[in-house]
Amino acid sequence: MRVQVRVQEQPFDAGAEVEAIARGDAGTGAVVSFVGRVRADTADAPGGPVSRLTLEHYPGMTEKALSAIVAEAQTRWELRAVTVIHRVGALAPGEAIVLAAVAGAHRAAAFAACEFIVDRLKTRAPFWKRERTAQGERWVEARAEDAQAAGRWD
Amino acid sequence: MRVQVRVQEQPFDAGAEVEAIARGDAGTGAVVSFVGRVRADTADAPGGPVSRLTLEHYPGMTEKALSAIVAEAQTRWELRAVTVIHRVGALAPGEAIVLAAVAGAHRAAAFAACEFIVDRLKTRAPFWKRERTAQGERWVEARAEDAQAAGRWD
Amino acid sequence: MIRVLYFARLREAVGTGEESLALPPGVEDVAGLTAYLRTRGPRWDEALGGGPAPVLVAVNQTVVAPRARVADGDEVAFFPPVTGG
Amino acid sequence: MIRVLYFARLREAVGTGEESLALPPGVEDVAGLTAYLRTRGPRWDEALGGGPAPVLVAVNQTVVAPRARVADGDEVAFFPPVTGG
Repeated sequence: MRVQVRVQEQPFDAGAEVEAIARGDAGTGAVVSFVGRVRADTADAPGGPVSRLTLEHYPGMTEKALSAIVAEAQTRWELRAVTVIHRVGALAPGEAIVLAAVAGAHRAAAFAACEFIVDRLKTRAPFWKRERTAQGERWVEARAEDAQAAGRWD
Repeated sequence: MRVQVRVQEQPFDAGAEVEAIARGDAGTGAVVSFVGRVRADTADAPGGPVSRLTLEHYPGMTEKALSAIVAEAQTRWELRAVTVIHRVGALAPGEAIVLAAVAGAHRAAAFAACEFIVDRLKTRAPFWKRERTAQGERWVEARAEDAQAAGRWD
Repeated sequence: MIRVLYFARLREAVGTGEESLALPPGVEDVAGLTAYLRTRGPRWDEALGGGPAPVLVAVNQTVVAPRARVADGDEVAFFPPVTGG
Repeated sequence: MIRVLYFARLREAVGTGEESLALPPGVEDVAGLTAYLRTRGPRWDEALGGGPAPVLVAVNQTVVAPRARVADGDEVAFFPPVTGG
């Protein structure tokens, strides 16, 4: 299986990654991808529209945690390729934060594995978001829904 | 909501569509996409490797059926944009047959809606596949798994 | 007159993709039209329901049940289960 | 010596991102190390477990339970629940 895990400050091209993940592999019948983006107009943002998001992470552990999540996905489903890219540093609204793309022979496995990877990443990979709004900066709180979503896979 | 439904003979650029679907929309937090591709090395192909796939459709009804599926997805989930593109005519192994991309504020709705659209498309949109192998051409049989997958949403 | 369309395997079996025909006397629904078409010969009979393969019918581009009405001016399509995506 | 790291809200609360320290006498596990660090003052006490916010601990880059052993040479990290993705 082809696995690509990257943590980077630079923007990435989600479209190019989706195009590339199964290139030349005539055994891939399904590619499912998830792109998480910085939302500005969050109705639930206490301080109003978000003007900037900063992502801190734990260098070293981050790559290890992401690779462990991908490895667990491989043991659960038949996959042909996985790409996970996560940005760190300062991001503007509309920018992509994370990409998880999964290629498989069939769609059911590709859908499940992609959602699994994203759910796990949100609760197990050491990233922390800080939002800037008109009222200043604050650390984003962990969401109970994310813990719940991740719990489905236990 | 921005809806784009296309049925075309020409290849499409799945990556470009994934990049474009939420461009300029700072309210999109999640983009989930599915790309279905022509597999050559299907273990279950009775006639050996597939060298060509030909897609017939019902012009007029096809677009109507796809639009109805997207409209139903909109009633079930909060979505910000949907793109569905399906090719017809002759395709080679490795080529993309279909793209379903969904943009939403949150990922749970985007994942569910994308899978719903693909499941429904596979059982309700009037497309028929014909495979060419070394043993000749044959119409692809409908799969019981597809009916089952679509039944989950009833 | 009604317009009748055939797709994929069915199109090949009956040897045509499209025809126009006057609604036969007494035919008021999909089941009646299907029964009429099946009398055209063994290939028609088998393709439209006498064989093992299931057949779907759309009236004016919406899939319907056998009891659905068919009226003058309608477009009726016969086809096998779909396999796109 | 052990290496101790603090991230995000915790890093800001204790005022440092990283330190090296000799494993204090009697400290053998994560719970013992946490208790020791909390004695450094009210800010440390609150940040590392005395406050309302949950704290996660990783030893050598794997999240562990309070009873996990800590030994000389280890890297121990304290951080809040993660919010990436």
